Amino acid sequence: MNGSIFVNLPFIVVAVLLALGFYTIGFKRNLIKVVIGIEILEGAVNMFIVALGYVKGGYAPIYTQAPPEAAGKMVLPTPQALTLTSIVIGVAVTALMLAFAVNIYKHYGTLDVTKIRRLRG
Amino acid sequence: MSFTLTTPSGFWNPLLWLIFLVLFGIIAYLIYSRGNPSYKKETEQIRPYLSGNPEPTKEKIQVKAGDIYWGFIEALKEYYKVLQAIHTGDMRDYILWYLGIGAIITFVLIGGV
Amino acid sequence: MRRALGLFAFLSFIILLLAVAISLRPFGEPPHAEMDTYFIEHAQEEASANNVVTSVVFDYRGFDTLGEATVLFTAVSGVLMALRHYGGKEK
Amino acid sequence: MMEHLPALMIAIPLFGAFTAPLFKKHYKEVSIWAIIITGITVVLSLLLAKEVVTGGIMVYVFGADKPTLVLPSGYSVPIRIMFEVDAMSAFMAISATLMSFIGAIYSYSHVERETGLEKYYALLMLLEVGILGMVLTGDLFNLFVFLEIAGIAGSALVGFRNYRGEASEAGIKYLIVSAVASLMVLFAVGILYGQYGNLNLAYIAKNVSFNMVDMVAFGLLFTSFAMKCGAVPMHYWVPDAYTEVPAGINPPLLVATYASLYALFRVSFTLFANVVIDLARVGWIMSILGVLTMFIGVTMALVQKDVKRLMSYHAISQTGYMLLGVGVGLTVLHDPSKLAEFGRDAMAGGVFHIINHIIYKSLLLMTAGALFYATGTRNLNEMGGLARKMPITTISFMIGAAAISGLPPFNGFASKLLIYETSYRLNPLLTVFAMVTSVLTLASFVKVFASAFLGPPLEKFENTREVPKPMIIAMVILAALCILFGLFPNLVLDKLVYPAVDALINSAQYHSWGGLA
Amino acid sequence: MTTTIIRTTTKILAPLILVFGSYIILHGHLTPGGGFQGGAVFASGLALLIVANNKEKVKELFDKVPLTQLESLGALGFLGIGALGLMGYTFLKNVIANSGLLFGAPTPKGINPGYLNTGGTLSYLNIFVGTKVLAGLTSIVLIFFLILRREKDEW
Repeated sequence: MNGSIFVNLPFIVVAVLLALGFYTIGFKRNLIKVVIGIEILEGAVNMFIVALGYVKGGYAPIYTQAPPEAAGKMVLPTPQALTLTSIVIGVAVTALMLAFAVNIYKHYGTLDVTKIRRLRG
Repeated sequence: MSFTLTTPSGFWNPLLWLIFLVLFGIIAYLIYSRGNPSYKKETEQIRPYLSGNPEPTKEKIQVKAGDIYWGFIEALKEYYKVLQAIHTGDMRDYILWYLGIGAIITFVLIGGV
Repeated sequence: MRRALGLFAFLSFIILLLAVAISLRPFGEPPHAEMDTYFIEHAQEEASANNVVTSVVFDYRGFDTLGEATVLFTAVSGVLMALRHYGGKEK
Repeated sequence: MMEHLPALMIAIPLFGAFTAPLFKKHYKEVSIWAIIITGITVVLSLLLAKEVVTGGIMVYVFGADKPTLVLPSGYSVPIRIMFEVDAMSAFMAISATLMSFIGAIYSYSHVERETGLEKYYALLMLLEVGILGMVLTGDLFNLFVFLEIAGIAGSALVGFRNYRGEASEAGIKYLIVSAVASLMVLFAVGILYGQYGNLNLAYIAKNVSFNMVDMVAFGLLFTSFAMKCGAVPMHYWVPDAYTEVPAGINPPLLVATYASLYALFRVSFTLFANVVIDLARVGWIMSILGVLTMFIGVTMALVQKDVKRLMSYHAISQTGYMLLGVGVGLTVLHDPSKLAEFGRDAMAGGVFHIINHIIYKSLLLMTAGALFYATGTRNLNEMGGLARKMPITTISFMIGAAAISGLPPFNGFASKLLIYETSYRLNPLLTVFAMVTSVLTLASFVKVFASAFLGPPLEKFENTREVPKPMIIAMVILAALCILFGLFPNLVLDKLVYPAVDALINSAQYHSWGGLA
Repeated sequence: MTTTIIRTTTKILAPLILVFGSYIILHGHLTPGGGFQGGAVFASGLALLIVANNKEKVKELFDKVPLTQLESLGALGFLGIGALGLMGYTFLKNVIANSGLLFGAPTPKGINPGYLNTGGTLSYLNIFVGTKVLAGLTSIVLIFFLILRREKDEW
């Protein structure tokens, strides 16, 4: 594993992105920023899965008018399919969270998460 | 099908339990029926005697839910102070607890490598 | 206090993630690709599609896609329900 | 047609959910539609359980030529998504469908004054789909997808009463928690995919090894599912969500929580079962989490004034019993003599407690919903003297309270007895905590009973009447189940619980699907 | 926020975007893309139409479009195509591939220019999912748009 940090650079980037996302969720006060934090997590995980599917020097796994050398040297298709699924799920989650944020703003008059805590104890 | 549930150090049979319940119910009733039958409804006898003071209204004498177990909660005041401090209701704390516990559990798990 | 404890939890979790990222298999060299090789080789005859990703999405893992469509349906229902009118039903 | 049962279990409620929005404003019709669809799924799940208990593990491969064709010819890895239904899955499926059915009946009256009901019922059925998918699936990514369906549908339903700010608050809290948990599940699934190039649960379980990367994946999965099932100290979303959700959704939401518990068991027992080194450590983590959960949950419940919030803290505390029971079993999983002596019974107690708790806690939350329906308040300080006004609700509440406190002959007693006796063999301290928890549970329900039902009739509740028939029917069914399961625990234990426990213990059987050794 | 720039751009771009979305949906089994992506592109075209008009116009425009029914139709279609496989095979089996029906022509092995009449159930699923996604995303955008334009007393 010589120089593995540079070999695994995409994975490191994923870890850093996850860290950014968790930091945003954990230490920002604005509800919209919390939602953005979850989006960053989403992106990080999606990137991780896509990165898993990469094969060195691979081509897109599509046969339509592919260059002749592509056959037998395609990247893994499953991670791309998984990412597609998880992107759509991310969109769904975000839409619902924003809808709740609209409702919360209407009732509480604020988006400060330290004030949105009528339910506690 | 047997109704007996065998547990590691004993057994539990609901039918047996029911028989005993009925049995003890009968015994209890027998004892009860030997009591003093001078109780009469709809008389002065049933009114509580509060040293001659008038009886307060029913609404006032009901113990409110918040006051039940007051002594217990008062005795465990320090414990509850900590618990209340943990239950902030701040949604970011939910995630931070997750991170902390996740780190602890994972460290314990890979501790054996 | 909250911030310090939170940062501690956060940092210990992130250290784990970084450790995983470093000790994961090297990027670009998947060690086991039997499932994906099967997809690439058989997609054209079994699913009759040139696009292997689509064949995975809709055929081999079509059930996930049904779930995914359901998620979107759920979210749309949820958004429409959360933002519906409640004409004067304030309690 | 029998071999298609696992697919129909998903397809029929999905069909119901997809058609529900077409009913538009016909609220009566859509609620009847939901009752019909959930009723059909109850029948299907009973058939499925019969099939599985008599015929062994059932496999259903989506998109293959035959439902049991796991491996393509000449290949040694599974490539398609498959459902793998063993007794444990069937057990959870019965709970899920039964509770959705009860919830649909109860909702018929409980939410009839609200708007947007066609989406409400669609989401109810989608929640059911999410739970069923989670418990039936044999594929890790599929598990994530259904986890998200259950999470999104659940949180949307938590925010159903959008004229209350608290409902939206609880909704977004639940959604954030479930989004983060499922994303971390996806991350862990990604790690496992990167290591083994497959997503099939059984295939990965056969290949998984004891290295750091796998253990981090295990830790992530474990913590995420523990958070989703409300283990202390990650339980904060539970009281928020359970309090604000309409009472008709409480039963399926409870099952959704325990579907995560199921996933936790599945991950610990099946996915990482071959990592023999120190599985006892996982068992101890689970037991300690369980003890913490039950104790902190019950002490928090004791000081609550909101009746549903009090019951939600009890839901947390009862989850502790399940974690403790199954954790004790996991501790001795690789020690056959101890396993036969008390491990298996401990797990039976834990698993039996799942369905018991689902039944009586749904009953209790429904009586709380009935109180809210009749009086318009959930604050215990404002209630009183309702026993005369609502006799059936009162009796149902008494049965539920007796069951949750473990009084014989109700159903909570049998499972708690098993857990006490077996955890005593492992460590007496665990039993002490469990018993103290039980006492405090009884105490706090005496409090609810005294302040809501007993006492002189209050003037402001002069016009309060018993709740409508559908709500009563739902409560009476559950109360009857409480008594039935309490009087004949063997009926359930022999037919459902012990097969489920054996399915969890014999992970080798789960791993050897489709003829692959 | 409807300026002349937005309106003019919309006039030119919206039809193009809609056509492009349909193309992506229909060629999902040949080129990059598919039902979800194409539906999203289509929905973004509709979103452009939404933001370029004022509230009354949008209401008038979308009152006639049965978005909910379209979404249910897409989802039910997916389920129906899946249920086709129950006849003899399993749920979601690709029964139409290589059968000679519409979209049922066999695909030549190896690299080829791509033929539209292939794909089996994939093409049908793409179309249904595309319908569903465009209806779903458009109704999300629409409800947010209407919420933001809602008057205070309308809540």
